[in-house]
Amino acid sequence: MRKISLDKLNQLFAEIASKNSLYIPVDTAAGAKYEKYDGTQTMSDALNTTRSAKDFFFPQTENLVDFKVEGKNIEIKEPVNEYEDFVIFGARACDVKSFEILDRVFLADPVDNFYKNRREHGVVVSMACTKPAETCFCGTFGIDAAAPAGDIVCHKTADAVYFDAKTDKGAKLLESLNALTEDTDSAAVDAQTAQTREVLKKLPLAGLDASAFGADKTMEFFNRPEWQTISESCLGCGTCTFVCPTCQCYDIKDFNTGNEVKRYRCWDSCMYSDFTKMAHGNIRNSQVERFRQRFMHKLVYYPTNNEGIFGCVGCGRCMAKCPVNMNIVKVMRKLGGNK
Amino acid sequence: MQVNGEFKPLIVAFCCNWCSYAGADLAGNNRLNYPAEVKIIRVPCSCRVNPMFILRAFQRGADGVILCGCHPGDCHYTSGNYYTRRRMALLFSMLDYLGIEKERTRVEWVSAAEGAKFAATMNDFVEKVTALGENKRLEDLRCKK
Amino acid sequence: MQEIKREDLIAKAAQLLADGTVDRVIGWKKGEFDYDVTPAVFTSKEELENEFVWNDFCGANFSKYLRKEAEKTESKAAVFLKPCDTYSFNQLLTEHKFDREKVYAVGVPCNGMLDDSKIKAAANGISSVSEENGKVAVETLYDGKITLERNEMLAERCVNCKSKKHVAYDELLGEDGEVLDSARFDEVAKIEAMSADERFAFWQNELSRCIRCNACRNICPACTCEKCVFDNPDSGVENKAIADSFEEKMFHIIRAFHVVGRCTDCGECSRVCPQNIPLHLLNRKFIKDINGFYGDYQAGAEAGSRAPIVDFTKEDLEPGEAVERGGENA
Amino acid sequence: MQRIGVFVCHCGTNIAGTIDVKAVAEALKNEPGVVFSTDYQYMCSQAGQDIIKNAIAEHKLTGIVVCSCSPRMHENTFRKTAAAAGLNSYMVEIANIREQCSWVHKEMPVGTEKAIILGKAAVAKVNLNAPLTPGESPVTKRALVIGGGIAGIQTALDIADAGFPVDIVETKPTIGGKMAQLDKTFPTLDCAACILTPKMVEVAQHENIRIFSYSEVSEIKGFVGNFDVTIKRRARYVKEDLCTGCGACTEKCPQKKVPNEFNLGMDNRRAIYIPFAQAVPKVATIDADYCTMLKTGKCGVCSKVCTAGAIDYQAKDEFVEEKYGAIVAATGFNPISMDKFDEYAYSQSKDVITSLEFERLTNAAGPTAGKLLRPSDGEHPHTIVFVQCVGSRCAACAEKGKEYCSKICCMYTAKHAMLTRDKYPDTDVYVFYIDVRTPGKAFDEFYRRAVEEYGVHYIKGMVGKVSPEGNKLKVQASDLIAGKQLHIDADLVVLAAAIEPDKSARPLATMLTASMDTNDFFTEAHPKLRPVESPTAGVFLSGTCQGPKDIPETVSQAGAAASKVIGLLAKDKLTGNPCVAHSDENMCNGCSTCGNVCPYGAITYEDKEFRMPDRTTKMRRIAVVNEAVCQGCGCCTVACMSGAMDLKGFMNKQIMAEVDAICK
Repeated sequence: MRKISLDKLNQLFAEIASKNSLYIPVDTAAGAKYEKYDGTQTMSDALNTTRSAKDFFFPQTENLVDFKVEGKNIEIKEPVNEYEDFVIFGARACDVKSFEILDRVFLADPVDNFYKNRREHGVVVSMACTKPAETCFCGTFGIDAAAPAGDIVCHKTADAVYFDAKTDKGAKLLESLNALTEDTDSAAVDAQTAQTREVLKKLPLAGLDASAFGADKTMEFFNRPEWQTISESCLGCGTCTFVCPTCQCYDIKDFNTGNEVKRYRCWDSCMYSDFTKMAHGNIRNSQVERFRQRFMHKLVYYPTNNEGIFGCVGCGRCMAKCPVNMNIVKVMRKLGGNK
Repeated sequence: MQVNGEFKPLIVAFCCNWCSYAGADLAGNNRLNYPAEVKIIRVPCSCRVNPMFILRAFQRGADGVILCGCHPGDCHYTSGNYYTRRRMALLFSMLDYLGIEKERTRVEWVSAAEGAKFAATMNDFVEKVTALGENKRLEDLRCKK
Repeated sequence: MQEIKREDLIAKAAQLLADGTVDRVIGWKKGEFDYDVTPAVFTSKEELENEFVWNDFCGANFSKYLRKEAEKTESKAAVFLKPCDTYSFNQLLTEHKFDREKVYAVGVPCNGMLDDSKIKAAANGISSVSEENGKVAVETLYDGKITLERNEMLAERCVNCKSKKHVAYDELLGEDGEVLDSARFDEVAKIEAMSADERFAFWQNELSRCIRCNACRNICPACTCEKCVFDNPDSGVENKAIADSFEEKMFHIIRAFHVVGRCTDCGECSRVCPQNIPLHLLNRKFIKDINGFYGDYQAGAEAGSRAPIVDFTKEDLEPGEAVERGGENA
Repeated sequence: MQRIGVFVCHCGTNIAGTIDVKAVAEALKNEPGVVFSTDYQYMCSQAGQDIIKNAIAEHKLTGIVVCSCSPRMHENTFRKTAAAAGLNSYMVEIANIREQCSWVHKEMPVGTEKAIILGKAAVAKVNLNAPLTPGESPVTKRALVIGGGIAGIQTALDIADAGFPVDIVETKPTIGGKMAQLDKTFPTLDCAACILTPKMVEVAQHENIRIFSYSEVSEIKGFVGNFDVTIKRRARYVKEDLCTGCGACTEKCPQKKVPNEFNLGMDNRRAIYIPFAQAVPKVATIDADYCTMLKTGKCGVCSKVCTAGAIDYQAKDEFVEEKYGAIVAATGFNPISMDKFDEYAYSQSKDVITSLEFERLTNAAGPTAGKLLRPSDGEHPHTIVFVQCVGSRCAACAEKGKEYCSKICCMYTAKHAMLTRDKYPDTDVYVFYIDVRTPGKAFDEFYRRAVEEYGVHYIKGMVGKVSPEGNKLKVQASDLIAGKQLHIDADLVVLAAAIEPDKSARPLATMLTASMDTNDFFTEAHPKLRPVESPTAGVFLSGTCQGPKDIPETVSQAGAAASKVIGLLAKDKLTGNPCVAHSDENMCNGCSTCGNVCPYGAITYEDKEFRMPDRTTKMRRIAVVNEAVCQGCGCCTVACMSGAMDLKGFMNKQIMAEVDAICK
């Protein structure tokens, strides 16, 4: 385990940024967000960024291929796929877990090369939480906010940041910073972890239990009458899906610039009425079906296809951002017998 | 657009069929020159012009958009240009509010008898837009050549 | 703190259900936290007593639910309307968006609603929010109890409340208020006073955060299209995500333009924006311009009124003059 | 995918002189959809048109682009060419490379480059064109004229003479209107009745004309060629078909104290009455407000004296429904009320009268049998003051009067002054005016005669105050030219009251969806080029309902309106302009914004049941465009937020494709 005193943290950032693109969470008037480190910013202490960290590997829009139309010929232009190495600093346990959930979709056969490429070029430096919010419920899905995963795991105390490399990629990066960091034992980290775990137990959503849901429960939940009432308030916007770190649906569209056609993909939302629209029309014609889809996917379908792992990481963004405060916790309470 | 190192603006002019398009024809009949950068699109009435068309033109690379219609009171459809006037007053004011250069958009009333006014208007508009340079604030980078 | 008590609203709703005036009531339902309130439909007194909530966080505008409920059955639904909600209510009537006969509107006075994001910015780990001597008392997980000034926690639209007067209702609980002389255009004037470069930079910064989640559109009482142009592949402007910074401007200009003369300035767009984009400043610019160019007009103040964008006078100012005036038309 | 042919015209050297036409044809070959591209010296010539026709057949073209002169020049020519070759005429687009290119740009490379771009835009548009067929609707060959004054009479006579049936609806018991109340007419001073009543008789006797007097229009539905109108025939309690107009009842009626509106209340009539001797129809009418029988059930004198048995106290309002192909509004005018002009003491003295009252006072059939006598004491007035512009040109006092000039007052006042001086040379006549406006044939000469031959005192200046004192009217006025105040002791003051549209015009305009200006005058379709048509197709304007007019002008406008109606009724079918608005009912949300901006009232709304994707049904309000009424301006397409409303021939997609092609 390595440590660096807080006052030298910016030196460390500068060092990383000199070799890779470094992204750190920065406070803005509109909440914390990841920004490319340019030597001027200081790291945010906010619990989490407004948008999730999935953008690094699965950006909202991404060009796939261009077609150049010249007279009556069409030339196909493959996109350039060389991404620079980059480092994400300060991802929380929930967001780090979301990468694993996305990996299971994008890296499974057929592999999504765009995602894979970004994933291989990115180093995730996670940050343990110390002050989780009332909307946090990562524990429900077995995530330990005090001990996140990641290539390097950090703990920030009052005066220092502690680093623990968990992967080869992480070890390599950490080693390159040895000149700035010093070796240390884990006493301070252990103390903080223990303290955080006490806090986690007292969170209002600490008792939220997902065990009623999980793999192979489709028939148990699909036709439950409660979907009708809880979906009533849903406006059908895409806020929950777009702030969600694990939502992975996208649409592929063509944009004709007049000179060429750009084929790109962009996030889509199962809450939208034209989601998965096909020649015959839509699959899910009412908002109740669309609403059910989203939560069934997180709580039942995803676990069914992924050894019981839930498709939610309990980051609480949807709770904070839903225009009408309808969210997965309310769904779990209503359908899963949670009180 | 840069032509031989010189900036040549791209201007889209929407002209109503009854007055301004005829005014542009009259400019032609009288051989009154104006820059070839001006490309005219014929619409039945200035009120047919949707703000979306104007934004579309900027997106696709126009540097200026001008709307020409019958003089107020002379609309072939009696009141179309009155609506145009309100719509464009509000739209242009909004574009200005967003920091888009106000010289890039214009509404001008040109009658079928005003060939000279049409040419003069276009000359002036092209000059103003040329002075502004390329449209950077409402451009779509994907549409750049 | 609201003048009218939760119990009064429940009693009114229960009475309307009991006497058969309505068979359901659109109201607010309590959630996980004190600030967590969801619009919901109540059909029984028990439901009301258990789950109905009326507090400083009942900001949501019911327009979308009102339309949905009015279409459902032949029987009437009751709806609680704050003063600002009644403007949306009238505007919907103007556009024939629901059958007035299917709705029983109960006006409720409002003292302004709190903005939970302001409270969250001031307090970490909120376990409860309550009212204490006119102040907002927040119990937190980390810092014990924090007391906040209520005025400072008010939502922006409530700070600049345009009217405490109900412009439509079947029945009013409590006292009606007055149309207020609000300072709601001050922010707009501030932006107008900037240089064009500053304005561009300001909006570029704001709009670049847009994630095109459509929350602003889907909550907007005025957005009532069967198919939005931005969802319609045939419209020529359809887009699902912002693939270029042009599109964020396109989306927001057109969105605001489509509600010109129809936007009641309810402020829901800004409230729901997950990226905190001050969308109301676009709508208010149009409202301010309309007032300045064509005379004061408040959408929704009167059902059936004709919006200035679909009206004209022969002496209207020219677009060139409008732009030259910039912010000086107030 | 279209198969498009491109035809580039040289127009001699008009185009080819500054544009490399071969290069244009060559460049456009590669555009999407283009399968054939050529150039020719004169595309509009027979040989040029043959090239187009042959290419359409040979290359199975589905659309063509002609790069040539302005579409305002030859679009129709090429549309016909296409139609002759079996191609829908609306699959033709013109790229204007002459007026808007070769003639305004001098350098060949510049002109050529622009011509190619304009050609590309036209190709882009044709790619999205769809064949359009103009709609057809039948024409009901009957006209309705609303108002039976001189305007309505003239219009009806002209239409009827052309062989079409016409109905006149008149609210009064007789036709004739204001002109029937006038004494003499300027500038020739022939008597109004002498020239009007023969026309009224002609109307009564015309086999193609029906008169619905004492009636009003209560409902209008439909559109040009196909109006459905409901006419309310008010109960007159006299059977029109039986009444002979003998007048026995009007002499015997015991109720003698009914103010006679025909004489503007200056004398009385009976409760059963015929407005004047030459009334048409000459049928008595019972005034229900005054008839003792109708009010109390006790009297019945008229019934007893009527030998024809025409009296019917049980009569009720009746409704007649009729179909019309065209409607003419001829609702006329009224002098404005003098209530707000108390400075002239109209309400205080009987001797302050309006000009129309003056007409009755000098009319042989009037209350004084044509002798000019003071209403107060029946004495002959020796000093008369005429006040011009009472309520006209009243810009500063819009609350009280009208901003416009009433146009007729200068002339009729000159007439009144002249006639007075002619008949009663011992009378001093003063006319106070702002300006004397006498444009018109022989008008200024007429006014000059009043001043020069008849010695009328014309004084530039306004009357400030009239105060009744004893049997005199003290008139306080300013003489602007002499720059002094005048005090005149007058015996009679005559006010030239402004005229305003009849109050029935506003509700009628609403029924007709015809537009009005702020003064409630009907708006014409075009102020210069279509002055007798309303913007609403099939609705025409006759007389003062469109704006102040004198009799000659009214009659000529009435004739013009009639000729427009005849032109319409002469057609068996109306062929519309196919470039009309169309609302996609699946996208329309019925918000009614489009209807607000439609200048023609072409948009109506209806509830329609829709099948929803989730197998439910839903009633939804949607807009429906009447293609026979829509003129294709496209205003509604922009008002429509959802884009449900689009304009055929100028669709959103087509215009955007042109934009794209130009900006490429």
